[in-house]
Amino acid sequence: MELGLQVDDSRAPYTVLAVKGEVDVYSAPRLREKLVELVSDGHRQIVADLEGVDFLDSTGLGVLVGGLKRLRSHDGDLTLVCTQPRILKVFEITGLTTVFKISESVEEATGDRPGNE
Amino acid sequence: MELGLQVDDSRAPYTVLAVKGEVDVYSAPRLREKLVELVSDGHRQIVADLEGVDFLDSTGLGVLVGGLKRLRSHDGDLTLVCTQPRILKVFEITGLTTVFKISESVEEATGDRPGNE
Amino acid sequence: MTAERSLELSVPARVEYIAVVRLVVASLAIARRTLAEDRIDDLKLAVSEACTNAIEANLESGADNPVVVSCWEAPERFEVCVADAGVGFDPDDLPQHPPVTDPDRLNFERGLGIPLMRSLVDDVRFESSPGGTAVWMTLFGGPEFGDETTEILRVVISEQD
Amino acid sequence: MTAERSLELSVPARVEYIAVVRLVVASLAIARRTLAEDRIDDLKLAVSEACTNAIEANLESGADNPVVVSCWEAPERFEVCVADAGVGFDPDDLPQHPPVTDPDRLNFERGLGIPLMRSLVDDVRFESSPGGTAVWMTLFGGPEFGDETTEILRVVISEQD
Ligand SMILES: Nc1ncnc2c1ncn2[C@@H]1O[C@H](COP(=O)(O)OP(=O)(O)O)[C@@H](O)[C@H]1O
Ligand SMILES: Nc1ncnc2c1ncn2[C@@H]1O[C@H](COP(=O)(O)OP(=O)(O)O)[C@@H](O)[C@H]1O
Repeated sequence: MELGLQVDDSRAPYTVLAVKGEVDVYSAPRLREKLVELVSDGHRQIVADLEGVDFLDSTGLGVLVGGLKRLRSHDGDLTLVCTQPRILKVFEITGLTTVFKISESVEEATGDRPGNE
Repeated sequence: MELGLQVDDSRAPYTVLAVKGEVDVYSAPRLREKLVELVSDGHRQIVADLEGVDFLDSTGLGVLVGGLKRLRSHDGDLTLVCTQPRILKVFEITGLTTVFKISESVEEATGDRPGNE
Repeated sequence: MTAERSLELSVPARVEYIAVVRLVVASLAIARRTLAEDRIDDLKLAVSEACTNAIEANLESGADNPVVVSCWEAPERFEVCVADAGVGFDPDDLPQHPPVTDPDRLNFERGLGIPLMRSLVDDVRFESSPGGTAVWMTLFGGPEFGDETTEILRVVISEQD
Repeated sequence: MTAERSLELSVPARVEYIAVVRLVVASLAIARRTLAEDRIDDLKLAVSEACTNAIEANLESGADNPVVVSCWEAPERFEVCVADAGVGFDPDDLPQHPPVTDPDRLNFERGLGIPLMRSLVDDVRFESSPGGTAVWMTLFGGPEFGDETTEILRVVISEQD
């Protein structure tokens, strides 16, 4: 099962990264690379859409935390889109719901908030 | 995964048995019991609809051959409905396509042929 | 090329475990990607037949031994071995069935497993002794070869045997 | 009640095999039927975390040992054991994270695995020595018990420990 990573930059200043599949220690490196690449390419407001994620483990969480850190150090931000209870649960248990902005839809994540670029 | 076995006797003189799921050495005994039960209850023209079958092994084939034998000895018959290549293949390899009547739909199996009761 | 064991699954000799074995073998074969979907169906069925026989052999032997399924990978092939600790048998001395056109054919509800295995996978090998049986099944078609090459390779390799 | 081993899966210490382990454990747990779907998700994640650590431990040890996952069933519980041959560790002496409200929290991308395991399954036990680690994880809720009974039983059983 390959990890699906689809970039949509039609919602400037936001860049939406739709993640599909299972994020574990096998696939997480590809997510990390993609986030690093987006930041190097100048993307600063990234929305990671996790609605297509079937499974997310601590390695995946670590990559998202790493992405958030990287973006904040460039005055950017990483917002997550997630409504699936089993994925939300992983953020809740680890206390990361207080670290990330978590939206209910890509529209909410990109529309309600003015970009800061 | 439980084997699904649905009986439809609204198409007299035919009795349609829709089989769903995996037919292997674990589940085949339930198919055998159902066929035996139908024959004891007087059903003579049985149509086994295999369109919902995901997997069929030699134990399943054996049960169908047993059912056919039982029905023939009561002047009845067992027709199969099957269009899935992977299931048809199993009948072809074993030469059983020449033993069973295999129809493309329940309608074909029950409509085109007069019942003989 | 020597194949490397990729995975070993040991299950009790009980029929309810065959579905898990199919799942494991299929998911490993799917991960190789170059095996076409219908080849994976072939492998699933062949492995299921071998497990049915292995479970039966272990049950008949009376001892509560597990059935051991191992998968072996080499660049050009995928192998599955199903091993039991039953009493063994001679695969070259199985009862012959009457031809399918014979009305007596209906008296044979069994004995379809090994013929199916033989025609579904590219190669089947039985190693059987009074201490148990191992059935080796091979599918050709690895990550490095396309369909045509696979066919060629298959011929070359089987000629070397 | 003593649990009986239902299945043993041995995989190379390589990350691409974790998905197969999840599949096997989940399909076995689903077959029990009385475990709710979200409990199966919990188990999958906990097992995945344990396998990630086991693979890492085996790789660090340098020897090419497999990771061995076994499932154990008793009427009232389902257990999974993930074993490696790494150098072992002390689960009671892990580094503490700053609280999530601390800005420094962002410097910790790791160390979430064991806390997750502990909160996802009903019981986690580590048996670790310099020769390797076995992580035992238990979910209560067997074929003979409904939800309320399970809860009661869980309390009773953990008090017996
Ligand atoms: N692993 C095995 N151990 C012992 N005997 C076996 C084994 N596999 C097959 N056999 C023997 O070969 C026969 C034919 O097997 P098969 O073609 O699969 O049909 P079936 O299992 O339906 O009889 C079996 O009935 C059994 O006697
Ligand atoms: N099976 C194991 N063998 C050896 N050390 C382990 C094992 N499991 C966990 N550890 C140690 O415990 C630490 C914390 O593990 P964990 O909470 O899963 O987080 P992470 O694996 O992300 O570091 C690991 O970094 C490792 O040092």
